[in-house]
Order: sequence, then C-alpha cells, then structure tokens
Amino acid sequence: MKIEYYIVLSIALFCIGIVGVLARRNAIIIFMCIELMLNAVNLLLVAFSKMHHAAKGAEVATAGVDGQLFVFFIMVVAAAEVSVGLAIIVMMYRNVHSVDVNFLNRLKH
Amino acid sequence: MSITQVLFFFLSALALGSAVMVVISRNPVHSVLWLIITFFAISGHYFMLNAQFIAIVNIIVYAGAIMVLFLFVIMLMNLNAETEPQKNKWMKLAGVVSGGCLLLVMVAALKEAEVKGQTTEMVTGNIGLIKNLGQALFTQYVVPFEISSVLFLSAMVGTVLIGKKDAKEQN
Amino acid sequence: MNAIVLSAIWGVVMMFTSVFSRNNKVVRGIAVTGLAVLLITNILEMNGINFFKVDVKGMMVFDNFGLLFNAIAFASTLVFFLLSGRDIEKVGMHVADYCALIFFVLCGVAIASSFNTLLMLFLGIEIISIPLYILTGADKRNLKSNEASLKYFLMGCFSTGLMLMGITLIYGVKGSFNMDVIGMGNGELTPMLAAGLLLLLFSMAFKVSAAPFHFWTPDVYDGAPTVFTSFMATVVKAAGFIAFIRLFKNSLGSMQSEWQLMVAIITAATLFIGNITAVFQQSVKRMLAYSSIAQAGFMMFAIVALNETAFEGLIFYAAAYSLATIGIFAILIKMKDYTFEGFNGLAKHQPVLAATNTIFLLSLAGIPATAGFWAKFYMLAAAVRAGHVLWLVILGVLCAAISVYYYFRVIQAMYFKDGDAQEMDATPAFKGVLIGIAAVVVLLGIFPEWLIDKLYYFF
Amino acid sequence: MPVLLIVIPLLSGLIAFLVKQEKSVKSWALLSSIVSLVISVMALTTKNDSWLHYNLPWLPELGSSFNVGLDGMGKVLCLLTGISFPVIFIATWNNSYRKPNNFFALMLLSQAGLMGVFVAMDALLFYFFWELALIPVYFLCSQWGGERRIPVTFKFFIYTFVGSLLMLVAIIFLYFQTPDKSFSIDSFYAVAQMSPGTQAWLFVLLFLAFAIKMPIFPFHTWQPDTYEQSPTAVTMVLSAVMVKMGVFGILRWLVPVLPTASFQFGDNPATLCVVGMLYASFVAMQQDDLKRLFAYSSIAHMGLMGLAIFVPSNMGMQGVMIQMFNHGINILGLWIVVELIERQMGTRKMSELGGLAQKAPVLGILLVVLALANVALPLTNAFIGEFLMFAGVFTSLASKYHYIFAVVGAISIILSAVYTFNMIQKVFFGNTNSLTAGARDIRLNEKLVLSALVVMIIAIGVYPKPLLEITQGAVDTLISKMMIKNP
Amino acid sequence: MNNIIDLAWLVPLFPLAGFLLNGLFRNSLSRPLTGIIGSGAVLASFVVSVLLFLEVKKGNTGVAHLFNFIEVDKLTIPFAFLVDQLSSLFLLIITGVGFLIHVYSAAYMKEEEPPHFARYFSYLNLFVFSMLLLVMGSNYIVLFIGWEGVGLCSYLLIGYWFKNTEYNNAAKKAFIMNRIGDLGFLIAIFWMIAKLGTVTFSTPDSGGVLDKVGDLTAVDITGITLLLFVGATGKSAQIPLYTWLPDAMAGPTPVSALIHAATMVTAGIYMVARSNILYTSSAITQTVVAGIGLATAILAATIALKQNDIKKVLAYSTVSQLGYMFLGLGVGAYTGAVFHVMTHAFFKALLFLGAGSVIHAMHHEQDIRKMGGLKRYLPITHITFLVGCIAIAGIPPFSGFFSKDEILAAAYLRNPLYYVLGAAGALLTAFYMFRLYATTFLGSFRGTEEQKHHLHESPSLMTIPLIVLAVLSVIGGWVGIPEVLMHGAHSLGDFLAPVFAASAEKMEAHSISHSTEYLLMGVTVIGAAIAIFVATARYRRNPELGEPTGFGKILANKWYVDEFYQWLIVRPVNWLAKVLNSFVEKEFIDWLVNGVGKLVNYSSRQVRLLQSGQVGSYVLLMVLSILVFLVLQFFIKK
Repeated sequence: MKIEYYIVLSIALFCIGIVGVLARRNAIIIFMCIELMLNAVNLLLVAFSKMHHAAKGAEVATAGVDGQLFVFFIMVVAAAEVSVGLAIIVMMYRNVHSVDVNFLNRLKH
Repeated sequence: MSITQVLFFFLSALALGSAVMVVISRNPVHSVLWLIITFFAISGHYFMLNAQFIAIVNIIVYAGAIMVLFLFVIMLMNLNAETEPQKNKWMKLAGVVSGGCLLLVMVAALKEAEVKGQTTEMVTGNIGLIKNLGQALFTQYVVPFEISSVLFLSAMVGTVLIGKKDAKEQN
Repeated sequence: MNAIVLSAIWGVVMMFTSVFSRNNKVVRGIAVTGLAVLLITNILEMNGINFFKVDVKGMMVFDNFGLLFNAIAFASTLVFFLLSGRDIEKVGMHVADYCALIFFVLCGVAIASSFNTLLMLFLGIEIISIPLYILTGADKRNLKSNEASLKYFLMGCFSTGLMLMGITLIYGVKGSFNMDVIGMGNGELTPMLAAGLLLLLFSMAFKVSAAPFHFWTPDVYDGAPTVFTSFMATVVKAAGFIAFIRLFKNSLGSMQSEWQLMVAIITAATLFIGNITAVFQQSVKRMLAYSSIAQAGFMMFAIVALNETAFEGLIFYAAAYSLATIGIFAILIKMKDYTFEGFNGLAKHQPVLAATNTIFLLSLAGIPATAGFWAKFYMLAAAVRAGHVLWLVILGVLCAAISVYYYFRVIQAMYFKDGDAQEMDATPAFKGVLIGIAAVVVLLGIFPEWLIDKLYYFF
Repeated sequence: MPVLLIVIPLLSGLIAFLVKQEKSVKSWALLSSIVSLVISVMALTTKNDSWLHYNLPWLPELGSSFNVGLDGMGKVLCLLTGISFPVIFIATWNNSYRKPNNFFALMLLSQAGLMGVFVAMDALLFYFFWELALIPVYFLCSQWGGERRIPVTFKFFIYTFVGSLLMLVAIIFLYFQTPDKSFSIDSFYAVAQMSPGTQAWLFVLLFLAFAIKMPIFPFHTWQPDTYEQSPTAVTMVLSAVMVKMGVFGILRWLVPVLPTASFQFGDNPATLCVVGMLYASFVAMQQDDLKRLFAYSSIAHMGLMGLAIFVPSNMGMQGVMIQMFNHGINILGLWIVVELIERQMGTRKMSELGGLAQKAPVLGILLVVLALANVALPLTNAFIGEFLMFAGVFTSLASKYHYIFAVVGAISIILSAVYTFNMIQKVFFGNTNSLTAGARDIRLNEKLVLSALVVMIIAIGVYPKPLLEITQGAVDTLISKMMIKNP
Repeated sequence: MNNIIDLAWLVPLFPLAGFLLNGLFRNSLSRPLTGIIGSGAVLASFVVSVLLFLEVKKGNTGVAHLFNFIEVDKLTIPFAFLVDQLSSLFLLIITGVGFLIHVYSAAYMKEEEPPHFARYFSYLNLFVFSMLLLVMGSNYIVLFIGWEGVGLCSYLLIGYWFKNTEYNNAAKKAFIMNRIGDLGFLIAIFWMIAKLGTVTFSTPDSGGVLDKVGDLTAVDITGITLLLFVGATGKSAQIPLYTWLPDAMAGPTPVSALIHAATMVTAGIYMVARSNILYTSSAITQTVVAGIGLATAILAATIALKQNDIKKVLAYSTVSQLGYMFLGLGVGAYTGAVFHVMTHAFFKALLFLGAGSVIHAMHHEQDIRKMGGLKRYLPITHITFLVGCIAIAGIPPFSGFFSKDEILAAAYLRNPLYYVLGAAGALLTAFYMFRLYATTFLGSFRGTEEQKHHLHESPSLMTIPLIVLAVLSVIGGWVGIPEVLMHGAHSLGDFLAPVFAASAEKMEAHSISHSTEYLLMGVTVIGAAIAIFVATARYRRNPELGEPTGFGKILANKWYVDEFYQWLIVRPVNWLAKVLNSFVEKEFIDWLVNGVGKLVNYSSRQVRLLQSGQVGSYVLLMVLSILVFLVLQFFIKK
C-alpha cells in the first residue's frame, strides 16, 4: 500500500479525535477521543515502521522495529494514563456528581 | 484491486465511520462500543501490516482492558443519553469546523510529503513478530522498558492516593 | 544515571515509609535525606563517579548540561522541602505518598534532562506529568483542586497526543527516534518534517506553558495546593525547558533559521500574555502563575537563540527563577490571605520575610545585583547574538518593565501600606533558610559566572 | 581611590541598617559622607595617576571586569556627589524620619550607586550601578514621600526602568560588535563602523534611556511629580546628582560610542532639547508649588546641556562639564531653601507664602543669590556654564541649524528670569500673611551649608579656571572621539 | 609710567569692599558708620579715578590684566580692565556723581532702620562696583558682567521697599526687560566669538574685535551691531524696551538719580561709543540707531507733557534725553553723545535729587498737582532745580545747550529731518520741564495743612550735593564749546579723539558753514526760550489739576504702550504658559505616558477574559492557534 493512504487515514482519525475533544463536554468521552488520537498515531507509526522496513530491511534486518516498540510504549503510557485519568474523573464525580467539564469553572481569568 | 486493497479500504472506512460514531453518539455507552469497533478495525490494519504483536496487544490492552475500564466507570456513574451534557451549538460547530480545517491543512501540507510514493510492506516482513520485538525490547530497549515501570509505579501510587478514602473523610 | 536510579528507588522507599511510619517528621527526614543523597550523587556523577554502569544503548547522554541542571533541580527541591516541607502536611494525610510522587517526578526530570531519543523524551515527560496530575488533585475535597487536576489531565493528554503525532511524523521521515540520527541529513525543512517539528514544538510549548498553549497554567497553578504549585512552577517548568532545548539544540537546530520565526511568535505571545494578564490579578498566587508564564516567555529566548549563550543562560535562568519563586511561594503558603491586600504591612510584622521576599521579587523583576538580572541578561544576550529577532528583544524588555509593575505591587503592599498582622508560623529555621536563599540570590547576582563556570569546569 | 568612593558609602550604608539610634545613625551617615567628600577632593588633587584606576577581573568569560577609573568628568561628578551628601545631611539635620536607620542606609546606598556610575569604565558595571542607584531612591521616595508618593514613584521607577532596559539591549548589541568581545569602555570606543540603520536604532535605544533620566522633553513628566512627592532630601539627590547620570551617560556611553549617529541624528535630540527648554520654562511660569517650579526649571537647564551635547563643540562640551557641577550645586541650594520653608511653614505653595524677607532676611539673601545663579547671572557659576554652552552651540559646525538652536534656546534665559523673580517676589517680598508672620530665620547649620554653597557659586563664577582645567582633558578626548569618524 | 594704571583694579575694589562690609555687618553697624563706609568707598574710587584720569590725560592708556576668566579651547577671556580716555571719563562721572548721591542718600534715607539702611548702601556700592566693571572691562564679557550686574542692582534697588508689591512688580519688569536686551547683547557676543574667536576690544597686536572689523562681512557687522543695540535699548530705555524706566521710579529717589538718570542708563551709550568703529561700518545700523533714538526722544517727550508724578516727568525726560544721545551715536557724533551723557549726568542727577528734596519735604508726596509755591519754603532746592531745568532746556551757557547742540548739528549734517524732529523734541523738553517747574515751585501751595506745616528746607547733607551738581550743570558744558563759538575750546573732543579716531577716519569729514550753525543754534535756543516762557506763564497761575481729556488723555496714559505690550506679549505668553501647563503637559504628554499604563491595564482586563475557565474553549483556542501556525508555515511563509 502506498504510505499516503495511511497518512491520510491516520490524520483523519486524529482529527476526528480532536473534533471529539472540542465538541463534547463529557469528560469520559473527551478522554476516549484522546485515546482515539493516540490510536491514530499508533497506526501511523506501525505503517511507517513497515515502510522503513520495506526500504531498508534488506540491509538492516531490524529496520522499523523501533517504530513498533514505540507503539508498545505508547500503549503502556496510555494504560497508565487511563488509570490515573479515570481516577481523577471518578474523584470529580464523587464531589459534584457530574462529568461535565464545563461544570467546573471556578478557576478563570 | 487486490484483496489487501479491498480490505484496507474496508477497514479504513470502518475505522473512520465508527470513530465518527464515537463522537456523535449521545449515549456514552454507545460511544464506548463504537470505539471498541474502531480499535478492532485498527487492529485489522495491524494484522494486514503483519504487526501481529501490536495487533494482539491492541486488542488485549485497549479493547480488552482499557475500554472495559471505561465501560465500568460509565456504568458506575450510570451515565446515559439523558444525563449527557450538551455543548451549545456554536461551540460544537466551531469544534467541527476547526477540526475539519486542521484535517484539510494537514492533508494539504503532507500531500507532497517527502515519503510520498514509498510503500509499506503488506502481510510480509517479520519485524512485527513477537520474537523479534521481544528480542529488541529486552536488549536494545531494556532501559526504557525498566523506566516505564517507574511510570506505572507512579500511576499506581497516584490512583491509590486518589481512590483511597482519607482518614478525615471517615470522621 | 545515579539520579534516575536513586530517585526511583527513593520513590519506592517513600511509598513504603507510608506503610511503616505515620510520623510526618520521619517522612520529612527521609525525604530530605533522599534529596541530599540525590544531590550528592549527582554532583559525584558530574565528577565522573557513577554508581550504576548501565548500558543505555545511546538512549541517554549524561552530559554536563543535563547533570548540572539535575543538580539545580535537586537543590531547588531540597530548598523547597526545607521551606515548605511542613506545609505538605496541610494538604492531606498521605505525606509519604506525596513525597514518593515528587521523587518520581524528579526521576522524570532526570530523564528529560538527559534523553537522547524521542522515546526517552516521551517517557520522561510522562513520568513527570502523571504524578503531577495526582498532586494537583491532592486536595481531594477541594473543588478547585479537582477542577485543576481534571483540566490539567485532559489538556495534558491532548498535548501528549500532539507530541506523539509529531514524533511519528519525524520518525516517518528519518526512520529513527535517535537524536543523533535525526540530526543527520541536510538542514532542509521538508513538509512532513516541518509538520512533525511544529507539533513537537506545540506540545513542548504546552509543557512549559508558552502561549497560546498556556491556558492550563493559571487555572492549574491556582487550583493546585500551593505547596505543589511552588514545585510545579519551578522545578518542573525548568525541566520542561531543559528538555525543550535539548530536543532542538543539536539535531534540529540546523534548521533553526527556518522555524525561528514560529518560535519567536510563540515567545512574543507568551511574553505579552503572561505579563499583560498578570497586571490585573488580585490574588498573588494567580499573579505568580501568570508571572511564571511571563518568565517562560523569557526562557523561550533560549529556544529562539539556540546558541552557547542560550544554553548557559537557560541553566542560570532555571536556577535563578526556581530559587526566587520557591522563596516567594514559601512565604505565600504561610499567609492566610493570598490577595495583594494580604501582604499589606508585612514589613512591619515580619521584617525578615518582607526583606527576603523583596529580594526574590527584585530577582524575578530582573533588577541588577540579583540572580534574576543575569538570567534575563543571558537570555537577551543570546537573542541579540542570534540576530534577526531584535524586535523580540525590544518587546522582551518592554514586557520586563511591565513585570516590574506587578512584582512591585507586592513590595508596595509589604512596605508602604499598613495592614493587620497575620498569624504565621515562621520559625527561626524557616527564616534562616530564607535568608540563606536570599544571600545566594544576591551572590549569584554579583558573581554569576560561578554557576556558569560549572558548565566549563566539568567538561 | 574610585573603589573607595564606592565601597565606603556601600559598607557604611549596610552598617547603617543596624544602627537604630536616630542621632548616631545621622552622625554615622554624615561621617561617612564627609569621608567620601575628602576622598573625592583628594582624587581631584592627586598627581598619582595610578591611584585613579583600578581593574579587577569580574566576569572573565563575558569580558567584563570591575574596571573603574576617574577622568576629569568623573572627578567633577564624584566631587559633586561627594559634596551633595554631607550638604544634604547637614541641611536636613533637624528633620526626623521614621525608621531613621533605613533612611540613612538607603541614602548611602544610593550614593554608592551614583559613585559607581561615575567611575565605571565597563558597560556592564555601569549598567549595574545605574540600576543600583535607582532602587534605594525608589524605596526612599515611596516610604518617606508625600501623599501621592506610591503611584508617583512607581511611575518614575517604571519609566526609568524601561529606559535602562532599552539601554541594556543596546549595550548587549554593542558588546557583540566589539572587536574583542568585551564590555570595557575602550572596546566600546573601538566598535567598528556599523550600518546607518543599526546605528540609528542603537542611538535611539541609548538616547531614550538617558533622555528619560535627564529628563529631556517629552520624557520628563515623571520628574515634577516625583520631585514634588519625594522627601526633600531625596529630591536633592535626584535633581542634584541623579539627573546628571543622564548627561554623563550621553557623554560617556552614547556620543563617543556612536559618533556618526550622533552627528547624523544629533539635530533631532537637539530640537527636542530646545523645545524642552522653552516648554519647561513656560510651564514653570504657571507653577505654584516651589518644588514643581524648580523641577521644571531643572528640565529647562538640562535641556540646554543636552543641546550643547548634540550640537557639539569644544566650548560647549566644556560648558556641559562645568554646568553639570554647577547645576548640582545650585539646585541643591534651592532645594535646601524649599526644605527650610516647608519645614517651617508646612507649605510649598507660593500663593500661601509671602513677606518672608522680613522675617528671615538671611534666608532671603541666600535664596536671592541662589536664584541669581539659577538665572545664570554673571559672576555666578551658572553663567560660566551657560555662556560656554550657548557660545559652543552658536559656534558649532556640527549642525546646520546651530544658529537657530542657540538663539531660540537663549529665549529661555528671559523666561527663567520671569519665573525665578516671580518666585522670589511671591515667597519673600510683599507683606507677611497670617502664615508667615510667625516665621523665624534659619538655624546655624542651615546657614552654614547654604553659605558654603553660595560661596562656591560665587567662587566658581569668578574664577572658574581650576574647574575648567580639570575637565579640559576629558573634553578634548571626547571631542576627538566624536571627530574621529567624522570629517 | 604705567603704575597707576596697573592699580586700576582699586577702583572697583573699594565699592566692592564697601558692599561686603555693609552687607555682612548690616546688623551691627550704626547709620552714620554705614553712610561713611558707603560714601567713603566711592570717594576712594573717585580719588583713584582722578589719578587715572590725570594719567590718561598725559596720554598714557593701558590695560590692567588681573587673571584669565575663561580659557577654553581657542577662546581666552581675560579679566582685565581697560583704562583709556573713554573709560576714565566715565569713571569720573560715575564715581563723582555717585559720591554726591551717596552723601545725599545718607540724609535722605535716614528714616530707615539701620539694617535696611546698610542694605541700601550695600546695594548702592554693589551698583557702583558693577558700573565700574562695565566701563572698565577690556572685553565684551567683562562689560557684560557689569551690564547684568547693574541690571541686578537696579532690580534690587527698585524693589528696595520690598513690602510693596507694586514696587516689586516694577523691579521685576525692569529686570526682565533688561534681560530681553541682554539676550541680544549675548547673541552678539556669540556672533563675535563665532566669527572672530575673541571678545576683547582691542589688543596691542591688533587681535581684538575692534581691530578686526575688516575681517567681518557687512552682514556680520550689521547683525552684531543691531544685536548690541538691542542690548542698548534694554539698558538705556529706548523703544521698544523703554517702559521699565518710568516704572523704576518706584525706587528711592537717589537711586533714580544715580541709576536711572546719571549712570546705568547711559551704559548703552557707552557700549555703542566703545564699539563705535563697528557702528560706523554699518550704515543700516546707524540709521536704525538714529531713528530709534529720535523716535524715543519725541515719544517720551510727548508723554512727559502730561505726567503729574514729579519723578515720572523726570523719568520720561531721561528716556527722551537718552534718545538724543542715540541720535548722536546714530549720526556718528560719538563725542557729542558722550558729552551729552556727561552733562545729562549732572543736570539730571541734580533734578532728581532736587525732586528728592521736594519729596522729602512733602513727606513722600510725589504728585505735582498737590504741590505749588514751594519756592518760598525750599529756596536752595528751588534755585538748583531751576538751574537744572534751564540746563536741560538747552539755554546757553548752561551745559545742556552745548551737548545738545553738538548732537543736533551733527544730525543736521546727516539729514536735516533729524534736526527738525530733534529740535521739536527740544522744544517739548523745555516745555514740560518748565511745566514741572512752574507747577511745583510757583503759584500757591495746594497740599494739606499738615504738609504745609512741616515744609522745610532739606539738611545740608542733601543741599550740598545739590549745589555742587548745580555748579557742574552750569559749567559742565564748557569743556565742549563748539568750534564756531570759540576756536579750540572743545577740549573734550580733543581728549576723546583717540577713541573715535578710527571712526572719524571712516566718515568723510563734513562740516557745516558757520552761518547754518548759528541758525540752527538760534532756532533751538529761541524755540526753547519761547517754550519756557509759555509753560511758565501757563502753569504758574492755573496748573492742570483735573484729569486730562482727549489727546491729553492718550498722552497721560503713555500712548497706551504698556497696555499694548500687555496685550501683545504678556497675555499671549501667559496664555501659552497656561495652555502648556494645563493642556499639553497634563492632558497630552502625561496623558500619553499614563495612557500607556492605562492601556496595559485595559488590555490586561481584556486579555484575561481569554482565560474563560472552560477546557473546551482552551482546547479550541489551542487548536485554532495550531491551525494558524500550520497555515503560516506551509502556505504563507515562503
């Protein structure tokens, strides 16, 4: 496959994620959209990894491995973030019984 | 059009479509479910790229663990379409327009990307196999691997810290 | 490597301390000891003594630049602990856990100051960020704290997404995450590289709260428990800058001329918004939040300039800024009233606090004979030396003049207005430490090269 | 010797913080300032040139060193500073201040800063002291000043701070242009020719800093307010010595460093100076507050100095040098009078005063002499300076418009007579009113300092040669530096 | 033998010492002692002056160099005294008349408190000192020092009674108007420095200003002389700067005699005479000087016609006589002008002192409408005053006749119109002087009973100077008897000839026929006699007591010149100052400065609204700025 397709696909997914962050007020959904953005990145990374392997795999057998490992680390971090993030959201919910991000705006100006 | 191409476009359409559904679903539970579909579609892409390890991890970690966690939280809070907060129309519109513009700009900018014309290995190539990745991870990448444990530790401590009930609260 | 390993270990130690001891004094003692150990081992490492001979496979480079910054960061944290350690107890029950998180942050700082691949950068930044999300929300029952934490978290994750996209695009072009590899090749800014670079720039700008990615800063600094604000606004922000400049200095600096304008615009916006908005604040804490943005604007000069002067200057800036800000926050924490009026008449009731606070404020304002002057001096010099951005330099000094306005409001309140005495538990030790820091600020203000020399000595 | 001039007030200032007793801190400050005076006089008379220079490495990597030295100009200004402080301390001996230790300590610190400015031979050091002189003054005004002191001094501070920051930018820029990457003054003088555009904006940056300090119209608005609100002792420091920093700065750091630009754009600041002279004189005619009156009068006089600098000639420069000293002495005397009146009458409004000559004849006589010096009557010191400056401007070949500048500027001579004699009339002549009926004459210490100043005014006015000889060397070098890159 | 000339510095030294003594010890000196010190100092100067004069008369002139005043670059200004014919003559007049007036003052001012008495004398001495500097200076700067110094003393003495605001205003006015003139003087000095690099009059090696006239272009000479003349109009009260002099009568009467009649106001004439070669070299300036002088002479004379204050009449008469002197200077009759200075010093001092005596007797009443018939009560004053009047009216053989005649004759030579107008002025002079005389001394007493009761002749300390001056007024003119009347009797002319030699060389030597000269003399003398007769006859019986009407009112109000100046200069200046102070300063410049601060504050308030507190808008703003940056990078920057 041509790499452009992957680029466009990833960017599209990424932008959908951004639109989600912008358009929704539910903290959980926003968070999910961010996950979507991360996944778009992951997909692109893997695609690049395979692209580099296709280009240089003949000389360096491990070309492109780093891309896929990076995806692995992203997933690790994402998992950690999710645990923390959900904890924060739950904490907020316990205090105000809402997950609306606009509900909290004591801090401004 | 080869089968890979057909599959590619199908999966892409699936991923994009369900991603859009994630954003526009009013019910958070539906959003979660659509997101899981997206993840599966992306995993499908990984399979096509012969990145088997990533594909599996994606399904296990994301679709399996993370999304379940999301689902749990949503269930716990008993969120549904009725309780869903809605942004005002203009903010939504602004979000969509700016997101769309960003997409356009990025695509236009990367249309002439320097990697244009290069292709990815489809189905072939063995770097995505567990063995190869594992080898790299525990040799070349052992330091970040260990360090990510610190990350987990801190996340763990943090989550516990937030989740734990304060002694004060009990009083 | 000493720092990374030891801070991680000490984090774990602190975790267990919470299990074995409920005595806050013990916890504090262990934390201070840990910081001292970190500082000492780091200094040892600067002199070539490394306890942990780990093969990092080129993923990290422990050069003097990073190590010196580590030392400054640890020293600042030590000072922070000495001054505000007791105030951590006021936030919540789990003092040891907070300390553990702070140690984890320090581990992240140490990574971010010595990374050599984008992967380590990413990990380092995340290790810094995640504990901070928690610390921001540490005051669980406080809605402001909750709000700050949530905002910080959501926006932080968003910026992580941007950063990853940037890294990915760069990877797509260069085929590696290693800084050395990325640095190779011609210095032309091809479209995908440019996009990746810009996305990286944005996310790093977010981390150091540069405009227009600064929006989280005032709210988060304001909402977080003040002790942690102090820590975040100083050590963490400085670390962000160190990572920032490391990211660009070698590998991407060759394309500097092509994207300098972007950075310059960001710098200008940061200076303008930070300084202008700080003018109208009523709360000193929030003013300091904006001031931290303004100071970030000055530190951005280093990124614009990217020359020797900039590197030296950034280190110096980090030290000067951290010391002064920690000092001010330490005093602020002791106050009941965070508004400007709260400072009225402080000079009469607490002359030592007022005097030291004045020195810190003067330093932040960049008045000569304080460290802050040289910090600004180096930044301006770096930018002038780089050329092409003299408009930015002029804007910078004008903004510095505006900054005098809000810093001096505090001085005016303390010295020239009358107010009631506030109850403050300012122990002699606390005052002693403050005086010590003030002395350091002044000494650095007169002999700045002492610190700068360190950069050369250890090479 | 220059080191001593800085170190003595600095150390004694720091010590003064610790002396809580009012009497002793006063005496301590006086003692210290007299020692400084003695040293500055010795610097004036010494034959040993090596005593006048001192160089200590400070920031070797940056190419900056603790390089201090005294040339003719520096000597004169140090002498002025040296004279001012004891005079101020004696004249205000009877005042009592809240927290006297802080007051006198800050005064001494500002003295250290001022001395530093005048002896610094290194741009960075100069900037350092430039700011250091300002900070204590800021605190002095804000703490011990009048009702509106806080906003007013704040404005003053920020205003001058903007100027000095701009100067810093210019200094840094020049630093990178120096052949040996050094802040030393010789390297600055050796800066190679730059493009006209670069010179132009460097000139603007430096000029702004000094113009604000002097102040030159239209950057002067901080001054009357600040003078009005400051405690008079501080006003004396401000106007007797501190404004000279601006002139000094131009003479040492602007004109010789950027000679071409000074020639090319000199007409613009010169025009500002001339306009400012007339403008300030006119505005002074409308003032009712004595402090404001002298403030504007001072602006007019400083404008003349600026004019003589930017339309340069040997004679004019010599005039500037001597006038810096003279103006300091004269304005010092005027402020003392204002202080005495205010302390006794509780007002500085001319409309509320009158007839003081009957009650305080000695004060009246002394004031009249000071006022005459203010209008530059012959045989007072100011005549020498103003005559040389006007003659210099008139004969200068540096500007096409030198005739116009000199003639238009000279109109201020008439105006100065108008407002000065108005002032004398309103304050001293006429009949006493209820307020002034109970006035008494001045005390011995006040009489002494004022008489000393008056004697100095007349002595210099009659026999200015010694003073002129001191500065002649500095003027010659200055002029040759200016001419070196210009035909 | 130059010894005595080297001691020239003694001349100003004595008054200076007197000033210091009287000034510093004013609280401890008694009145007589003060008087003795003050007068003695001047007497001492007079003695030295006489010695100097004798020396000069022998033909020895020279410069007494004291020290270098200013030495900058190529300009050297020595502090040196020039003793030559002109200055020694002026020295005599100043110290001589000055001494008489000092003596007179001691009696006139005896009602003052001792400290103020001493203050008065110290001022007087200071004045004499400054005046001596003025005439003795060997260069324009020393001249200028004295020039400003006498202005200052005039200020101090006019405002001597400082409690009175009117007096102070008059003093201030005098000083400021003088300053305007001084400005011109100063610029002329700058001009000389610019062109010649020196301000010394003349040096042995021909390096002085007056030696180097040839180096100057016509424009330079005209410019310099006109500017110098501006200075002279200020000091010597010529149009347009004359209005201060009548107001200056606020000072004590001896002061008016000394400063505002005999000495200071003639400084301008001295200066022009000193620079005669410059003036001779510029025809334009000569015309201007003559024109201004003539106009002033007539204008002041017309005003004097309707004044009722005894001192005001004399003041305008002084202005008018000064006008004559400038007319003389303008037509090149330098000797005549100096001659008139001398005679004028005698008779005008006499008149003022006489007026002082009257005022003294009338208890400070100055309005002549309230006098009359004083002849009986004040015999000596009456006689001497009459002598003065005749002298000023130009009746031979009184001194005024000779000097005035010399000027008018020279004026006729230059332009007959000058003579006609000058002669008309002389008529007016005779008329108003005798109007004054008749109203004051003749007729019947019109004052209050109390005044009448106290009327008495002044003490001898006052009358002796009157008598001396009266004698001088009579015989003073005999040193300059015109050629036509007595051959070779113009000893003054011969004496002064070296000073004016260069000018004389330059002017082509005209001479008028004897018959014409007799005619001219005859016309003026007869005219004056008629005027005297008419005035005496008219005012003896029925003096003008009411307020003048019609044209007389315009004259009484001095042609409304003061009002005109008020309207033309003072008010616009005040208005300008007010506008600058209240509008430009506060509403514009400070507004701008503060406006920057306000703008910052305002933008602060607006910018902080960006910080809405909502994550959504934060992210939106971030995305938008990303968008902007990307667009900038990819589509705009190139």
